[in-house]
Amino acid sequence: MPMNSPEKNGVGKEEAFRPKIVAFCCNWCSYAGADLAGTSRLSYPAEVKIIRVPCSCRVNPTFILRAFGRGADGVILCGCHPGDCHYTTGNYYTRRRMTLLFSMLDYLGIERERTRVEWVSAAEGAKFAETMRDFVATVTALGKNRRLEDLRCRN
Amino acid sequence: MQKIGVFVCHCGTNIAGTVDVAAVAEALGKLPGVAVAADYPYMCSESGQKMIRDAIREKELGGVVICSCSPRMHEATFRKAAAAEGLNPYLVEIANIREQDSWIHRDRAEATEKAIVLGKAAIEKVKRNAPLTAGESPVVKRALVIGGGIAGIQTALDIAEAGFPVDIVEKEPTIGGKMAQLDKTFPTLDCAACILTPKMVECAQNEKIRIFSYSEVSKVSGFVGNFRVTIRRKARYVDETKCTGCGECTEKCPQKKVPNSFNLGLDNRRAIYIPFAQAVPKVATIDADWCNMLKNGKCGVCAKVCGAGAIDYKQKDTFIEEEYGAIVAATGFRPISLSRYEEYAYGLSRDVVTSLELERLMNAAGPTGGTLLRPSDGKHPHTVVFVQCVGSRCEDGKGKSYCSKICCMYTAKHAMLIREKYPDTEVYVFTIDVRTPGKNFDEFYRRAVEEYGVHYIKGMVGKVLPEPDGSLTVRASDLIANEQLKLSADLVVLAAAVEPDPSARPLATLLTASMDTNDFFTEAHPKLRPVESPTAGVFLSGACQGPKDIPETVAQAGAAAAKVIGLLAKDKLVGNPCVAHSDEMLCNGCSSCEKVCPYGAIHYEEKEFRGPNRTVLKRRVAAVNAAVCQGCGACTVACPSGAMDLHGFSNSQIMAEVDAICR
Amino acid sequence: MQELMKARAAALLSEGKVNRVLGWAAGEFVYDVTPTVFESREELERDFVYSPFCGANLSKYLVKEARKEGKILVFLKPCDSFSFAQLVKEHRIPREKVYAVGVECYGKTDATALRSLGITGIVGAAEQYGALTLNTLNGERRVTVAEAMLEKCKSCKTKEHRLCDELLGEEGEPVSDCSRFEEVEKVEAMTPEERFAFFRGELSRCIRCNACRDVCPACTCETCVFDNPASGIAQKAAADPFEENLYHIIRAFHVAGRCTDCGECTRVCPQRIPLHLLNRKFIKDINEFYGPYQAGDDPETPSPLTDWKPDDVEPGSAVRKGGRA
Amino acid sequence: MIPSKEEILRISGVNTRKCMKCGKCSGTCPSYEEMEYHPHQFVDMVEKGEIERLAASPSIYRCLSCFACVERCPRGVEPAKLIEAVRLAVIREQGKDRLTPDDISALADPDLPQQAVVTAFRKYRK
Repeated sequence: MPMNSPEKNGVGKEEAFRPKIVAFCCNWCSYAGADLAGTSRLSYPAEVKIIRVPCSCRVNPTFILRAFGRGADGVILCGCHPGDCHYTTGNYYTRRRMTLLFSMLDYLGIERERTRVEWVSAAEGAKFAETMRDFVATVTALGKNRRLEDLRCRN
Repeated sequence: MQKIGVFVCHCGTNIAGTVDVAAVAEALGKLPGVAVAADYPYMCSESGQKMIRDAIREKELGGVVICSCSPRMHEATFRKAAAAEGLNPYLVEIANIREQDSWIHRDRAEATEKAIVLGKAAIEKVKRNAPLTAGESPVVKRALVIGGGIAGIQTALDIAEAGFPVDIVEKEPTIGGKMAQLDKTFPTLDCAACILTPKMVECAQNEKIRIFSYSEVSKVSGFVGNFRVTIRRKARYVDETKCTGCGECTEKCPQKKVPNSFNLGLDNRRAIYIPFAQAVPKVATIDADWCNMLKNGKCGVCAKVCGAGAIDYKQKDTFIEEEYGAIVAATGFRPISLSRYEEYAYGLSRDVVTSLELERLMNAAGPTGGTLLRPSDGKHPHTVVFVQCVGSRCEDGKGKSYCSKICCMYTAKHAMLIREKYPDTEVYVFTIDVRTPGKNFDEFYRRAVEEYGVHYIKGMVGKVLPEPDGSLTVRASDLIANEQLKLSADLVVLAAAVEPDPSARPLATLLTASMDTNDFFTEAHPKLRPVESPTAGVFLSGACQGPKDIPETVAQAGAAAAKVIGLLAKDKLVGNPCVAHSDEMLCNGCSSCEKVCPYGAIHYEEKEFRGPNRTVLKRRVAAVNAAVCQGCGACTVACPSGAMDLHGFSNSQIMAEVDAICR
Repeated sequence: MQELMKARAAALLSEGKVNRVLGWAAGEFVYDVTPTVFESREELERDFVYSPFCGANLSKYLVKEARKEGKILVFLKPCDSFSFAQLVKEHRIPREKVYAVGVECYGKTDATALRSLGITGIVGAAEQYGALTLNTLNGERRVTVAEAMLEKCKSCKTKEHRLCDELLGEEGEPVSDCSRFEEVEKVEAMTPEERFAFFRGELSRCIRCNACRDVCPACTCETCVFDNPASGIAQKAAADPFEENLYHIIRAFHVAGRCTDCGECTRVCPQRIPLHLLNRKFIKDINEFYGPYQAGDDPETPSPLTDWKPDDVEPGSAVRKGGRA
Repeated sequence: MIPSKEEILRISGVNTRKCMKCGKCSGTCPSYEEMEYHPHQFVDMVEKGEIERLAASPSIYRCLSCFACVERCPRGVEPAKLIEAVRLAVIREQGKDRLTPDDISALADPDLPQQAVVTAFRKYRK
């Protein structure tokens, strides 16, 4: 079967496509920002599922690749703003690691819009919700992630 | 298989209003390993907690998942409940189905589905949780303050006041620091010595405080609560216990040509000296670079005149080792060297001085006895020009990019004092901006202008030219008048930028405390933890953290003391058990983790391992000090071999969560 | 050169300065050269070679060898010496256990490339002044070294050594016109679809033999994450198609900031996958984002991934800058 | 054609936004009295895009290119390079040479170092 046949990638049933989004949030800023979005009743799509990590620097590129491998359509990583890290320097390392990882994914031809790093402080509930809405919309528009699953598909 | 209990909270209608809690409990109850799944209106209530505790006991649960509000809200509550029933508190996980689900979604089916996924992820995580016990370490109830300026003095006094012993290590022969050199203080104009020296005396008399003057910290090991510090007591060739501070030796010493460092070289002192009259400890010190006896064995006058027999030419550096629970860095600042600012003729003319030198020239105990005289000819200056921002706010590679903060105010003070004492003297101040945020600061500056008639000119001095007649030609711009001014001045005072004392950098290395690019100590959090270093147990006091005036320094010194007291008041430190740990079988010893650790919590050990054929292999492996680690996890990703993992947020736990969400 | 090296090795052995020599040994075929530890003058005399086919980087073997009793002599080509220096920097090799001798190198030969030039049945090879003389069963053939160079030598970055105790032959200079990023730039210039297709074509050939990892001087982990069941990503054979991709990205990421661009991965890949394109992409990104960095260049400069600046580029804008598509 | 602000910034390589308006450049300028617009004003006017006024002012020929302002600027702004850029932009225009060979004999006096003439010639004509 040709890979891009409509039946397979679900074109025509676009409204039925609900992406799976994994959001890694640091405990001190972004997770609290997500909580604030909740407390302020700022809605964002239910497709986003948050995993709490102590610091964005805890996120191993493996986790992101794993998520894609297991069928995630988008992965977003949120941490404190550079300079505001609870652990002083954690997010600076995150920034370098993710810069290189995302650049590599882009290099391999994987849609760069599926990965994102966003700095969200504990006070930015509105930004958190807005970011998630935007990210879900972007990933939804891209459709199902197949590039990371199908790279070795021979036909 | 581990038995897991799942408890779904209604939170009244907060959750149950949007999430079908019964359906969530039912769905999660069917998952492998789940022994019990229930829902309840308020899980955090007494009866809700009892429900959890009963289930733990009756079903012998090995893990608990609570689907409720944010863990930031009630994680501690539920952990405590589990612990009360003998279940390790770290076998409790929270699925946040309120803030991150029911409160943000309106579609009931969607919200219920998400709650189930979040519950699943928490169940998969808790299955991989390990029971964790927070490590405990005793606290040595003694503090070390490094630096004996006003910051160190205040911190030490406050700590001692709370009943804890404190040691002050000061590299100079006396405590007092920069403040001891000042004349008056802004904005009240009371004399620095009058308010500082009582504090110095208090330090000396307080039995909780020991002063190690003329000493330096040479080695630091250990961690918060348990530092082991080696202090080098430099040889001062005078027995501190015998010296009475009578000063007989300092009068009789024949070596009279030693530049007086306390007066910034504006006059001379003897080779044996007491820096100033109110020095603490009031003990003489021999300057080995100048003492004839020490240099070539020809003199010995001081030993002859000393009635107490305190002189000891054979004294050597001694080392003492002491344990401390907390360390305070109070290393202070100094003015930058102006040797690279040739345009201001500093070093070319003796009548171009720094502000700190002016303090000495105006101080009653200074080289001129408090009368303002030109260093070159000892005459009264009739025109004094102040130049602001010399080396501050500079990106020319010669100065500092930051604002030194104190110069605007002390210059206003100097200008005012000169105008008050010598009304016939014209005072010009060249400024870029006048920065006066602080209580009564702007009023003070305005008084200088309005009451004392100091001429403030917006513009910078471009060049100072020493003239053959001894005067100084100052070329400057007056930006408001759009003119270039040429003034003939008798004295030019440069407000040199301040920089951290050079002893701070090696100290930071000893303490594994981080510094910024300007060598100021970094705070644990710039807003919320301004007096703590990221390195646990190390606190910051005064200008070593950034430029500060006296009130600010004293405030910060007190704040640092409060933090130290809070630490020392504890008998034991209970650590955060969610710390990194290294699997030494996997560790390569490559140092990647060590380099990213902001706390210096990782060190390396040579360990013996069993090699093939009964051989013993020595390998370098990382070890984490759980008392110092704060659990950020930076090391876990830096580690290429996966040897480094984080308790409570392990690789397998996070990946299980990822799997549960994605599948 | 070979005789010079042999003599020097024998001398150091007999002086007792070292008790073993890590070098290359002749194999069944002249182009089949194997890294070997020699323990005696006799072994050296019999097997030691330094021929145009000595492309293998010996530095990685030192991790295990340097743990043994006594000091070991190693011969390092310029590119190998960077790997050695990097391993010393990472404390993987105790410097005092190794006597490093730098040897000159003007590019090593790829037997496969010779074959594609129609040169087979090689029984002997000699290199002089950039010319390669090959004795074959069908007579003598001559090519230039450049014509049949190993992939990694085509983009040689320097002929200068690092961290050696002595040098045999002449010390070279950095290659001023090194264009090692050209291939990466070519891929970057493609559209995402083309890039995806390109890498699918390349990486799908991977048979997970692990040769790239096993030869890589940056991959010296005591236990590789791919061999550790606890890591969650361990497996020899791919469980699903994505695994190949995962393996190569993770491998490239793990050596990012530590890879010296020695090119061994590509040299040993039995499927001829240009694996260096991944590592070199990271190197290029690091150079562009964080300033020029060469792993193994000096012992002090922190690796870019264990360092940071407050104004580092943001991941989003970085990709836009690097991707160009 | 008077070049745009961007053009001047590009030619000079100066970032006028770094200026903190301290006036040290003008405080140090030996040619200050000769100038209609002073070094700090140059920076400010370029920043505001008032290139035309600058180009028309004789001030651009009064600058000695002594680079004292460049040397002393605490922020590394380099005002002299801006002046140089504007002057260049002007004399590059057709027929706008400031100095022609015919002018020289009138200027030359025995005390004037020959180097000054050569320098002026290089600075003031295309």
